[in-house]
Amino acid sequence: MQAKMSTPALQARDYKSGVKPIWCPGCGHFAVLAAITRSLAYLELPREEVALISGIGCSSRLPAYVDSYGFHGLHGRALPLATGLKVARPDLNVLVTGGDGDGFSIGGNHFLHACRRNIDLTYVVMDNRVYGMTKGQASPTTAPDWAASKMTPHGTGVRRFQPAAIALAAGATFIARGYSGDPKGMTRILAEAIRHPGFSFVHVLSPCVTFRPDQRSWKTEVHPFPADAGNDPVEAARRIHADDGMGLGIIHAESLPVWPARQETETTLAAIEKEFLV
Amino acid sequence: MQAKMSTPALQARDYKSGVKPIWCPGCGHFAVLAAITRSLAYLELPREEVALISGIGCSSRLPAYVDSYGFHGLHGRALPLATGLKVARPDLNVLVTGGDGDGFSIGGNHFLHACRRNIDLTYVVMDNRVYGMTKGQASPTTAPDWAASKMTPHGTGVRRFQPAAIALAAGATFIARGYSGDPKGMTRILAEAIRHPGFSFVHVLSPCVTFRPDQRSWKTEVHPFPADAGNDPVEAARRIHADDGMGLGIIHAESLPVWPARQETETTLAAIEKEFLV
Amino acid sequence: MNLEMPTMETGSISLAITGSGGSGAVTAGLILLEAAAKSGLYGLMMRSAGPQIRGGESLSLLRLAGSPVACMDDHFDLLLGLDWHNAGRFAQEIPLHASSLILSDPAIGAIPDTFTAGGAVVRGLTFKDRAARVDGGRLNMVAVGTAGALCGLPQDMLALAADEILKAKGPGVVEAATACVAQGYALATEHDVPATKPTHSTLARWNISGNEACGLGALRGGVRFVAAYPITPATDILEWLGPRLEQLGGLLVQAEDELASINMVIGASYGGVPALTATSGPGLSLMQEGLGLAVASEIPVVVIDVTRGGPSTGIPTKPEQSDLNVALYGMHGDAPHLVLAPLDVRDCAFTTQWAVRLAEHLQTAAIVLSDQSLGQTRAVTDPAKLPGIPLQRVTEPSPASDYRRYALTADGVSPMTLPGTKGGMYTADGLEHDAFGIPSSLAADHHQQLDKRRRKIEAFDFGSDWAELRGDGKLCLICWGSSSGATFEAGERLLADGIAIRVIALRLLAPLRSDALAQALAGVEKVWVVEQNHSGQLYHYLRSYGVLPEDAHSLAKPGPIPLRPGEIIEAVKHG
Amino acid sequence: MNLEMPTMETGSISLAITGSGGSGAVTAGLILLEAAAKSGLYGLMMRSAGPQIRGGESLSLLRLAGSPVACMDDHFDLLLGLDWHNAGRFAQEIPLHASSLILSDPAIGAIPDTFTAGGAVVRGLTFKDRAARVDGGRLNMVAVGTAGALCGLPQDMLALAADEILKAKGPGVVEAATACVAQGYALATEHDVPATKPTHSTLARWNISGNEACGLGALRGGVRFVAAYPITPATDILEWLGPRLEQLGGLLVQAEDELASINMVIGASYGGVPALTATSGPGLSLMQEGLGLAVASEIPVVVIDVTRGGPSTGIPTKPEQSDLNVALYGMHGDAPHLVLAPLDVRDCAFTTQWAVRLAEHLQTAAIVLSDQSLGQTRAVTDPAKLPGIPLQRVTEPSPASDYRRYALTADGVSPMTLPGTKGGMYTADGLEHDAFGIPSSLAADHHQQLDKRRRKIEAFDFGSDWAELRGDGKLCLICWGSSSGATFEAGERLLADGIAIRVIALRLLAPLRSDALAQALAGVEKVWVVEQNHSGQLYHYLRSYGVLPEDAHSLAKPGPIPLRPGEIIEAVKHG
Ligand SMILES: Cc1ncc(C[n+]2csc(CCOP(=O)(O)OP(=O)(O)O)c2C)c(N)n1
Ligand SMILES: Cc1ncc(C[n+]2csc(CCOP(=O)(O)OP(=O)(O)O)c2C)c(N)n1
Ligand code: SF4
Ligand code: SF4
Ligand SMILES: [Mg+2]
Ligand SMILES: [Mg+2]
Repeated sequence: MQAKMSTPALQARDYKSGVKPIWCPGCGHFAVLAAITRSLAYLELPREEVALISGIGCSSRLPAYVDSYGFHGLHGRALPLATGLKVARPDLNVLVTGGDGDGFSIGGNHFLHACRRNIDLTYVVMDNRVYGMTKGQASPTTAPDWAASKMTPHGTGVRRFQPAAIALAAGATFIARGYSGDPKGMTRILAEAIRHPGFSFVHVLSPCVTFRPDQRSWKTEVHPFPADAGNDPVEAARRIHADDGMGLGIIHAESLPVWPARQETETTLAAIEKEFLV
Repeated sequence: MQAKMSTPALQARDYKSGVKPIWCPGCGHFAVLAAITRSLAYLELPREEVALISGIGCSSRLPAYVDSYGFHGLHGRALPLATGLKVARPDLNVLVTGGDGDGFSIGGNHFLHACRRNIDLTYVVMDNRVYGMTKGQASPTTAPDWAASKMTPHGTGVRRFQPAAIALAAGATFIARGYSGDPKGMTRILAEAIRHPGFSFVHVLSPCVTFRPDQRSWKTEVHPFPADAGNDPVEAARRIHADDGMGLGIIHAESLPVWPARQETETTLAAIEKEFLV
Repeated sequence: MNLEMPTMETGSISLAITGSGGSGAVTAGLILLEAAAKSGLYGLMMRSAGPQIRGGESLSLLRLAGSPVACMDDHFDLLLGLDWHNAGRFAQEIPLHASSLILSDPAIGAIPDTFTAGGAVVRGLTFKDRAARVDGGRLNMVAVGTAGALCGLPQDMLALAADEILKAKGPGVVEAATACVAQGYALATEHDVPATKPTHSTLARWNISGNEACGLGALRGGVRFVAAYPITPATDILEWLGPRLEQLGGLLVQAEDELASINMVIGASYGGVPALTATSGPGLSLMQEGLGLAVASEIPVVVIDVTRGGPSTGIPTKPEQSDLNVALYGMHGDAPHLVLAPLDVRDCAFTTQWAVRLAEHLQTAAIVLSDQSLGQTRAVTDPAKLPGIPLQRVTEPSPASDYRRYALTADGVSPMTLPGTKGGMYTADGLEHDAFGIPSSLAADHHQQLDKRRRKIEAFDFGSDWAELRGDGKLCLICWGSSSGATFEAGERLLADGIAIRVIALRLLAPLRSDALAQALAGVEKVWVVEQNHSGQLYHYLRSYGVLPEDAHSLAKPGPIPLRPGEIIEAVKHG
Repeated sequence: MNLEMPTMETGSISLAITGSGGSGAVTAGLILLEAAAKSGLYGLMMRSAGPQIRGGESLSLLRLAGSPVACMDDHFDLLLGLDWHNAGRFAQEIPLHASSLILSDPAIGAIPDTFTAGGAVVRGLTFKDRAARVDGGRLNMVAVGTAGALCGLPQDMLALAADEILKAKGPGVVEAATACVAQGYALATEHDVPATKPTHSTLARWNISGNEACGLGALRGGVRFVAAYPITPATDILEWLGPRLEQLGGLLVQAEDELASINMVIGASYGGVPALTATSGPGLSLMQEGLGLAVASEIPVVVIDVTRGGPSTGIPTKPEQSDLNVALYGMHGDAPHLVLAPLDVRDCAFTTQWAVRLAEHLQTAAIVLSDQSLGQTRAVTDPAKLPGIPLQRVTEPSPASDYRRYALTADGVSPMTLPGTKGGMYTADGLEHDAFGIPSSLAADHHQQLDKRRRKIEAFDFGSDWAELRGDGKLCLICWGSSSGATFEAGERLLADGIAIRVIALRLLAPLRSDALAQALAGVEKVWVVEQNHSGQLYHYLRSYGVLPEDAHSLAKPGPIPLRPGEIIEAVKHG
């Protein structure tokens, strides 16, 4: 995908649809929406050549708020849907948006395999460490002792899911972390992610003001990801495993062949039918 | 779980059931079956207190060949089934066996979440880098250029799934690799894995003689895993990411609380019913 | 001003309370319901909300009566507007009649035309002003006082209820609320409040939601393991069960997805612990493969499906009875199993408990079809009844040396060993197998196991709980699950109108008790099959068994609004 | 020795070839079938194997005839034993009659009693010795020569076929095979071979399996994207399509699981590329949620279900027609969609192609119910026909400014924009929505979209391909999919017996063409519904629509062995 670098014809607001978000006032997802439209405007991507694909969750409602093509699919299945679309229509810019529950709980398997495939998608996960839409249960990224949900009255007791570490182990070629309290940084990361040829994973810390008011403290906890992103996965692994999960920036970027490799057209349907003639 | 260390009452052969394996002569899974029965005998586990749970695949047929309780469940769903069993019956020794397709393709999400949970299960994956049972398609661990399956006539073009790296990133507390050509090493690893309190993942290189005759070369490719297993996940991450996937031995072992923590019984059904009385 | 209200003696009172985020429409409803309960009444409360997660408009719908009620009435007698932002969105959910009363404070803005168009009587009351007289006073609590007075609820019961519902918020809040209730009460007595008082039942009653009742039924049935994944509108069951299971020595596991939930449940049940999961349509779809495994490997499991509007993601917060087909036929292959549906909020406890017991005894999967209109409705009701038969799992504690896990028994139930049982080792399997459980593709084994799995279910004596039967007219209404409340009430009204009518409410949907149903239908000439879906799923299902008379009609109306008795009467009289 | 064999003129010849791993029973069958094809005949070949992945016993079943055949016969005329290890396991699959001929070399061991018990004639022939006369000679090729001669196949056609099937193994193998065939042919001519020669058809014919035919139908229908996960017995479709899709500029993606497959297919189709997946029961169960999304968001997708024995993992290598229920009713909510079933091997191409075209035009999900007995059977057949109507997706290339993706059109089909189309941007959704696609929980939107999604399917003119109709008797056999071959043949034999009979083979199962079916049933007094499952799924489905006469019976027999014409005749005559 090539971004045209002339004077922007469309402003970020032109990428907003008329649909009013259902989000709670103050929800972190608003900032993600804004950063996405800003990065699309910055890259001058024609709206009709952009497709936003999502699953189910507060975060997954995002595509309807962008004036582009979109698909609000099934809980956890945004990545395969986007994969099918991108294979069928390599000319489109396909972004995938969703939440931590959608992407790391029910959708965990597709996350692994999308990272491996290195298809040219940009995957933005708005991580609020909770299931917002179903009113406040623990997600895979929730701390083990968070006991505010009656479904897990003493906390899950389960180690947190480490998105960046998993993405790296699974083979993702671009990994970054943004924070909805840092809209500029997030816009920059998103533009880089969209430009990256191959699979790019953008982990966004996006607080849920309703079920995780404690996440207000994030603004004091985030910090730049230690040292510049290298392209050495071994070193990246060491750094990611040592990080506290709050490091912002581009964590890892390497250049590898984009999937799928195209094969040449070689035959016709008529020729195929002949195989069966006796 | 406590292994009794007195004179063995049962021999390995006593743990074999009368059911004849459907496996091809020479299949690596035979050696895994033997190593499992040997480790059970070594640990002197009463047969009726052992349960082997599996999914679907050649490898997943294993439980029926062991004279213990067993469940040959659904493709990819052995880990959740075993999780339910172990939570309900903590007194049992629950082993999970399966293949690379079962565990890393369709079952990938459960693998992630079982590693995170650190429930006291032993998970043995017989990796032959192919779908044996469905006659030879690529699995997640197959090399991207393996073109012997017509489903992927030019190879998958997808990076190999790295079981140990994923397990570590997901939080597994015990990770080891065995090889069916090294039955002694495998038996030792299995005994350690069963003893390990919490989730233990044993990745076994188990060749498919029918669809991957090339795997004969494995015997020259395996080597001890570099350096002793530490319990530092950051260092483990570096070493695993640097390994070629053929290193045998215990790769990582750390001691963390086993899930689930038990809560005390506090009430009666009658007391609960009273909540509703007006 | 003359406030004419129906009374509990003559029937029931229906009221709707609407307001936008934070206006307290739900709290007001909960307090009124609890006050009615404490006053010895029965009642129901449903809630509805806009699309926002928080801060959107919301609606409480109440019906209070001197005897049990199981559905909303056709119209609302009273509409309380706490404010009117976006209230118009609820217009379809709040049908009014010409003598309905709308109470509102003119100070909070104009009442949308859609409510007044039908001629409802509007009364302006100074709620806002009254609330301002109380330190920390809130308009919704004043309205509670007025509405309570109009419904004939004693003021002290309103105060007691307010205390109970608000006590978690601290004594200051309770105090302010009580003072506001008094203000509201006074406001009502300044007008002509009907003198009638409700008849007070002195029987023990419950204030319970359908989802809570499902949870209770599960515990009563012996469930001590639950694995589940949150989904609207089933999550409340899980949130209710989570802490309580732990207190009873069990556990609720929040699984990574529904595929995991159902398989965890199978694993726990294989280990001998009665196990259950709860979900809604999308989750039920994902569980079909697991359910088929439970059927084939003969492991008891129970799934509660709190149905929402379908298909696909559909309308997550609204009811529909459109998952009957998938519950009956969603598994691949021939997979006989149980499908049950609670008939009302209270029956959620009985039906779930019965389902657990049946699944345990019959070693199969049971699907309980609740829906949003039962699950998230709160009822003041008599306590739920208990199933008669103390069924339990048929185990084999001391297996003989030729023990066969899948033995071909006369009743089709093969005694099972639990792990830990010496000499009873076997491998459960979803592959077709012989009596020992060893995989087999022989026709004889397949046919014998298919026959057995059908026989154990078909031949079982389910007793009389398969349905509730009322009346003996030649005209018959057949309904199931949540459509039963409105159907029974339609039947009663038709009877009162002199139309001899029969109502059959099906609780056990699979296996269909065709013989018993045929008997219950003896003498019937015309049938209406009443249900809340688009394609007439029960209607077609019953026809597929040939149990309906020629003159059988489908009254199928999809969600999102539950059926009302009047619609049924309309169809029967003119359809 | 007098070898009496039926001839192609009088009907067909059926032969079974059995042997253990490596004995070449399958290769022998493939060569005989291809030789028959080259001789201008028609035929079928099924295969069966033991539980081992490799090296177990295997069985080829052939039926050769002068005109098209679509099922196996009741008995086998000829049984060739290449060896007898474990052959007894196949006894049920190889019914013999008293004049069946068993050919075997006494040198390879005794014939199991189970084959000889019925009185079949046993002839010992020196296959082994003859094979030894050839350098690199193999017993199976000698047997091919003898069997070919007995069936009246010219020796040069056998040689040609052997060359074609074995050429990949190198010229040495072909040479040895040809020499062995000559030996076997000579062995037969030493005995009294029937002089009759088959009638040679000069029409173009295909040698094709049902799975290949499904693949071809998909390509003909325009499918250029496939995402799938391997599963027996559907994998062959995928393995056939994989390389060919690439050659046509499309792609097959091997997905991580079936949840991914169906969603990938939806994504590709949303992008405008006709897309399909193939699976079997367990995978179909997992795809239900995705199918529901396709229905609700109105994205065309096609799923081929090559059914195997159920429920659960069941009997993966054997056929059954037990996925009709899940195909019809497996989605939660009211989700109208298409279900089709090919009637024979050849029809797999037509039906799949038609399904793709219908799904594309109607913007919905189509499920094609093939099964193992079609998919893995190889047929020599006339080329498949092509659907008459050139349907295609109704798109909107230049949307107006008020473009509504889910517009309420008269025929229910809403023109769709494809990504890339300026001004046509919309968000597809599985949430209920209004005409613009914006989520809505209003009753009006829900009812309108439900109506529309039903209308576009129910009101569509499917033409005459919904079924194949034969005869006009008062006695009627209704069948569907793979049971049609045996049912048609039973019908022909009954007719030959003077019983006026009618056969209706349903290709389109949903929407049920009730009116057309009622018309096709006009004058019928008695019906048998024939299908290969345990619970009579079609029978109940037809009854649910009230289209069957009073005197309607179910002839439902589960797998693993396909129905034979004689069983159907038996039931009709004495049932
Ligand atoms: C198959 C299925 N299971 C469960 C649900 C219910 N559900 C809807 S959104 C959601 C979780 C959303 O959490 P997340 O992805 O973190 O998004 P957030 O709301 O926090 O932004 C769940 C469990 C569903 N829609 N479908
Ligand atoms: C839901 C589902 N999808 C697909 C299959 C078909 N299937 C059976 S085994 C298998 C792959 C087995 O591969 P692996 O786990 O690596 O085991 P192996 O046979 O190589 O030991 C597949 C795809 C199935 N049984 N169920
Ligand atoms: S519930 Fe949380 S995630 Fe959802 S909209 Fe509200 S603040 Fe955002
Ligand atoms: S196919 Fe491969 S994995 Fe399966 S039994 Fe044979 S050798 Fe083993
Ligand atoms: Mg979240
Ligand atoms: Mg494998």
